[in-house]
Amino acid sequence: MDVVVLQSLEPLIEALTSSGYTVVGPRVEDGAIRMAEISSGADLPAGVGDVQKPGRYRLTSGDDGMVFGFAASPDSAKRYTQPPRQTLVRVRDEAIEEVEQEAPRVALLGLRACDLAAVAVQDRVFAGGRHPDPAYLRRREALFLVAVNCAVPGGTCFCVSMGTGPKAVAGFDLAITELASPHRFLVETGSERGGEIVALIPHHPATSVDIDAAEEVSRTAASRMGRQVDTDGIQEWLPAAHDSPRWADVASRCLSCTNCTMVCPTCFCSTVEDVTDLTGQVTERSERWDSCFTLDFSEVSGSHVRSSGLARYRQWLTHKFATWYDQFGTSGCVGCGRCITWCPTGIDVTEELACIR
Amino acid sequence: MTHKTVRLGGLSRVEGEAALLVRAHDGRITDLQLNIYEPPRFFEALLRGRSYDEPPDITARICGICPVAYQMSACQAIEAACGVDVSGPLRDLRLLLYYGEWIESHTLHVFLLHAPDFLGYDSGMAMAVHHRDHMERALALKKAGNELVATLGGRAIHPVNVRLGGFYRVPRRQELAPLAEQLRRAREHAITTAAWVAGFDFPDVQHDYRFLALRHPDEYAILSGTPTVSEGSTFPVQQWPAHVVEEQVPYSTAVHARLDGAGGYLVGALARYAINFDRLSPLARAVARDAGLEDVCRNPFQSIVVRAVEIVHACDEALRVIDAYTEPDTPAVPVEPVAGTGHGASEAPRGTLYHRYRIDENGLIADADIVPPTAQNQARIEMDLHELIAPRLDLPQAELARLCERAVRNHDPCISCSAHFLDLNIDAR
Amino acid sequence: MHPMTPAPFRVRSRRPVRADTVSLTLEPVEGPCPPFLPGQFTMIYARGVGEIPISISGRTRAGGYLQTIRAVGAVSRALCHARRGDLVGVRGPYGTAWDVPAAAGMDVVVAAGGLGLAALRPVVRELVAHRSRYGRISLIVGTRAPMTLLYPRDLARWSHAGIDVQVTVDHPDHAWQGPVGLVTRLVDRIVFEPRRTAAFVCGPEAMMCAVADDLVRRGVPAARIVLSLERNMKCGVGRCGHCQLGPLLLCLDGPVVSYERAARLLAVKEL
Amino acid sequence: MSAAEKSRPKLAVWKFASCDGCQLTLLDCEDELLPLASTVEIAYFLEASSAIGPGPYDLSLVEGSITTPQDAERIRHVRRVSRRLVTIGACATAGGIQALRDFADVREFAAVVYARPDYIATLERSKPISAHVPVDFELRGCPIDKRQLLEVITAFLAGRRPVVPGHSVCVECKARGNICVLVAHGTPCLGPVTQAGCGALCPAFNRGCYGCFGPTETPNTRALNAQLRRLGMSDPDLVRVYRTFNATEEPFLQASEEAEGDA
Ligand SMILES: Cc1cc2nc3c(=O)[nH]c(=O)nc-3n(C[C@H](O)[C@H](O)[C@H](O)COP(=O)(O)OP(=O)(O)OC[C@H]3O[C@@H](n4cnc5c(N)ncnc54)[C@H](O)[C@@H]3O)c2cc1C
Ligand code: SF4
Ligand code: SF4
Ligand code: SF4
Repeated sequence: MDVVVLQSLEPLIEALTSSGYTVVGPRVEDGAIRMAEISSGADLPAGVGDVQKPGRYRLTSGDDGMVFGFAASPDSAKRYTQPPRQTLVRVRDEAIEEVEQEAPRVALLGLRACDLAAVAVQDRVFAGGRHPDPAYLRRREALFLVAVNCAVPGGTCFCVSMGTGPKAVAGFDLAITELASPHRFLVETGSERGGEIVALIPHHPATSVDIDAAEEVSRTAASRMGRQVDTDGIQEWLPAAHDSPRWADVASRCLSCTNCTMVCPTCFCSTVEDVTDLTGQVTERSERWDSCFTLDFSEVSGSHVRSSGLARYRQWLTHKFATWYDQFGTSGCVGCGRCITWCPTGIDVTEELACIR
Repeated sequence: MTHKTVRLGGLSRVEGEAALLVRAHDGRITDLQLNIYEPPRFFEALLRGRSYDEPPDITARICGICPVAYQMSACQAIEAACGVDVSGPLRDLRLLLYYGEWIESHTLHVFLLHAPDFLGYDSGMAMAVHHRDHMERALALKKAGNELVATLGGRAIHPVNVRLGGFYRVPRRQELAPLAEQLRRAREHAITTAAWVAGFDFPDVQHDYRFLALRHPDEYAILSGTPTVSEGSTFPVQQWPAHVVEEQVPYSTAVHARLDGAGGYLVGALARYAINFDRLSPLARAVARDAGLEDVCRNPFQSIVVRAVEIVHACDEALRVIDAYTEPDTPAVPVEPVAGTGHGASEAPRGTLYHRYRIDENGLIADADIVPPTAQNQARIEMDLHELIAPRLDLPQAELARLCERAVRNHDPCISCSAHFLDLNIDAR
Repeated sequence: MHPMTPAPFRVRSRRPVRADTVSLTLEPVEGPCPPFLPGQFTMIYARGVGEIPISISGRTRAGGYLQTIRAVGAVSRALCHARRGDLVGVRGPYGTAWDVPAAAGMDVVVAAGGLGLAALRPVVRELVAHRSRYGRISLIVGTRAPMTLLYPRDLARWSHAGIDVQVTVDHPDHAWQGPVGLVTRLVDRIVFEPRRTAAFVCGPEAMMCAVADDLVRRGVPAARIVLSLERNMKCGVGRCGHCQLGPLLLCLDGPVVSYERAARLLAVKEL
Repeated sequence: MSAAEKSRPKLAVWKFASCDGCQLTLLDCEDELLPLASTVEIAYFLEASSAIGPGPYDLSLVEGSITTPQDAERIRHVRRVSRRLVTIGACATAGGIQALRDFADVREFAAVVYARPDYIATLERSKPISAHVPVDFELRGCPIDKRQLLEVITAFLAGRRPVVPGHSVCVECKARGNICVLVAHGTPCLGPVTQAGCGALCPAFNRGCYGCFGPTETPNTRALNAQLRRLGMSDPDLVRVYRTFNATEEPFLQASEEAEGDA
């Protein structure tokens, strides 16, 4: 694996752009660091950080000039791997046409190790089983993944517990570690096309000083993890705890609002809807994000299997941390902490799991 | 036959519900009542005790056709009470939003409600069958107006983005670019429309109107201005209550407004046009001339032409605002509650809309007064009808009825402004 | 092809089987009909209305699917109203199957509640086709009323083929001479050697659990009692997440599941 | 009239106490209006047409709440002449803003607004249509959403369940890619207890949802209130925020009463 050092990200962004990628990276918008289209290094959030707590997210500003000095963005790769809505088929008169789904060439700049782990989880869901989704595969193929190794984990992260971070080890085209004094970027190449991009831009090989500094960044990050989960035997004990009194307790605080599932980078549940035009001649079927927190999700024979908020919260947490193994061979949780930060009432899965255990 | 009764139940193509009763005896009108049976919704009462920042959202719900007008009059009244003046780009954005509503509302009236009268159709939809091109133009125009409101306000009806002091979020310059494209086409449509409606066959009627409209030093007043009467008098909006008095008509159910002691004045398109002709954009003025309008128009049937001219003006000015737009630093200036009273008036598509609020020391609304345009016009519409029918009582009943209905629609009465409209028990003899 | 794209099928015939239920035969517009195993289902799409899981009840001579649908909501109603020649979409077959051959040499109990017989029909046909391979075969059927009984002609034929067919109804009419009440009451009336019995059960969840519990009580191993479970399904291919029952994705790991696995899961309220 | 025209389903639009905004939504469907007019016969729509086609109507859209004895009569007539009756907008589904009278003395309300309140014939309460007659479907919103209106009409034409989910605004908020104003800005937002349908408009404009689509299928207002208090809302603020356009919807009513009780 090639390891090089860049003085600035500007040439990288240019190389990606000129190779036909739309570059999507961190950028301050509406009081948060979003993953949005960027056109130059100046769009990156220099000196901006974040404070994340259960149910709370605020930006901070400093003058260290670091452009990746923040933790998980509210946005993950999911919007690109599994768009919120996609039209599947169009039925016109007697013909059922498959709708060609878009696979935009996008370079996601700034994904974290947990995000890469999440992409791998989604790969298993959409491409790994008996019914692989060719559109998913095309979308994935069109994504260029530039990871950034976390320097400052957020207050709600627990990737170390989940074994997914903070250092990106696989699944990226390029992985960046931002280094200070002097400000520079260590870049590891993870794929052939990653190497092709690096070849386009001015760089010099990394020295052992650079590499040690990068190691240190990941080591420090790992030691500053905000939270943790004891995953030992979780696949057994969590489903077995279906009658824990804690479920009622958390249900009293849970809004069934779906935010945790929507921000989760692995949650893949969807529903399918038909839309007809006024003449009834053309029908479109589309798939959109759904959540196990909605009532319709479990509707059978006029009633809802999970009509209580308790059952819906239990389903979510149990699926994410335990039964996901049964279905897909891995945990559904990658420890990014988004569900904790973006839960409006600040429900903390790590705390709930500790109490249930 | 000496007795004649014209009864129009369920006036159509007006926003809201109204009915008209006319009785004549020996060639003289003995009774004429325009009845509005919109059930009262008590806005002024339910506003009491609400927070000072709520009236823009609440009063928008008075009328789904001109919610922006309610939001603007409410904001300005409360800002006045709190000593805040919204100016610069934020005021421009308000104007832009308001132009959107004007385009949308006027287009609705011109094409879907009013034009069918001249061409002999029951509805715009029926008219569309034979005048598809006009209807498509109408829909494009209306859409341009709606999209302007939706882009700035979030949605075309009851926009969510308006707040005291400005907005919750202001658009980026590039968000407005596609609107400008659409508005340029809309402006062409509006010019075509003015020429088209100018060619309609107008009954030869002239009324001796006394007009009331806002007047602004540099603008064809929409968002703000000084109440001005056609004979030349003006008064600051804070003195509105001293000049405009509303009375519940004895033994009737309607509220009639009196201006400086006299009833039956007119607000709306004709009034604005008469008072502010010189403030129309040069293009709009030229279009008015081409359409054969003088500086003052006293034929209510021709109000359709005036509205078309106002659409041209709104498109033209909206483009000017978009062109000059610079993103403000903050989406809103802070407005802290101050105990006191504030007045605000703006030109709703149907005419001057006045709001007054008294805010108490807890920042709650102590009382509210809202004078919508249709309430002000009601007496004048009855006078129009009187003058129109008196010499035509020998027309066949059906024709007379149609004429009456048209005379009411001339004024685009928005009956949903139910702040004041009353329930009527029609004498069903 | 995308796993969510339905293949065009045509309704070849439509036969009302009761007031609210019809049997459709569906044939692909092009090519052969994919093979299916007893217990598998397809996702049937009614244009402009929606798509629902429906068990395959049999194969037509022309190679199409026989599917029996009860109108309970918008999609099923639209399918029940489909006319001969109409176009529908079909995906599948999907899901796990009843392993009928594995019951060779054993007594077999087939228990159906209501529409459950639609899913079990291929099981019984397979048993009948290879009657000699099995021991005693009993088919117990519970239905609301004599009029709502599915496939009466099949039942008669099966009875002739050496199967003990017993039917109970909830609401008898005056002509009804048979038993009244829940299917569970029939479990006591049939003869089988519990330790050497396989059971195939389909019907409302409560009915299945009651029958399975009875069989277990009579000594049938839970691993050999196999149910067909129902959950909301939007995709049938393990990507929509709706059909989860604990660790199971019922469209992939089900709908046919042994009672040994299912009992624990079904015992948890609102799982 | 051709045979095809004769068989077009008949649509009627009725108005009760309201602002006209929801029926205007139909006229605001600029791109769909002409196709709609050729698919259905718009047989009764006073706001748009003088033509009054005879009933019965296949689909009636009813706007507005019932606030007068005459309207209570009239809605029974509308029900009789309508095969399907769909109520549109918060007035029709929940009594609307005018239902704030339910929390006060309507006589006193009348006296505030009118010099001669004795001329006013009004009911004590502003009730949703469903309180007077059976309703086939309720489309929420103040005002309703245009796409949802078209969905309801096309769904009725196609015979499917309208795709009008009862889940929270948050679902649409996240799908749209808004930043959560509650978490990131500390702005009070009713999105978690409000039914989706608007496309999460307010958060898209950096504003908290104010609940104009009424409560979700399973709102946990108690949990949200606890959080809103932490964000600095007072009990009177909470009472007001639930008492706007859907004040008498049971979950919102309870939420406001709970806050009132604590106040
Ligand atoms: C594996 C399997 C096999 C089935 N086999 C048959 C069969 O052979 N014949 C038959 O008539 N029915 C069968 N069903 C049930 C059938 O799928 C539902 O009756 C149907 O989905 C109802 O849809 P609807 O649109 O008509 O009703 P809706 O209007 O959607 O609602 C009617 C009720 O059906 C339930 N429902 C809706 N969607 C689903 C869904 N995707 N899965 C399960 N329940 C749902 C809801 O609870 C709803 O209350 C089977 C279900 C499954 C899971
Ligand atoms: S856990 Fe939090 S984010 Fe998830 S549904 Fe409950 S309240 Fe919403
Ligand atoms: S902004 Fe409001 S609606 Fe959007 S996710 Fe947050 S709480 Fe939900
Ligand atoms: S976000 Fe809430 S208040 Fe705003 S439009 Fe949607 S439902 Fe209405």
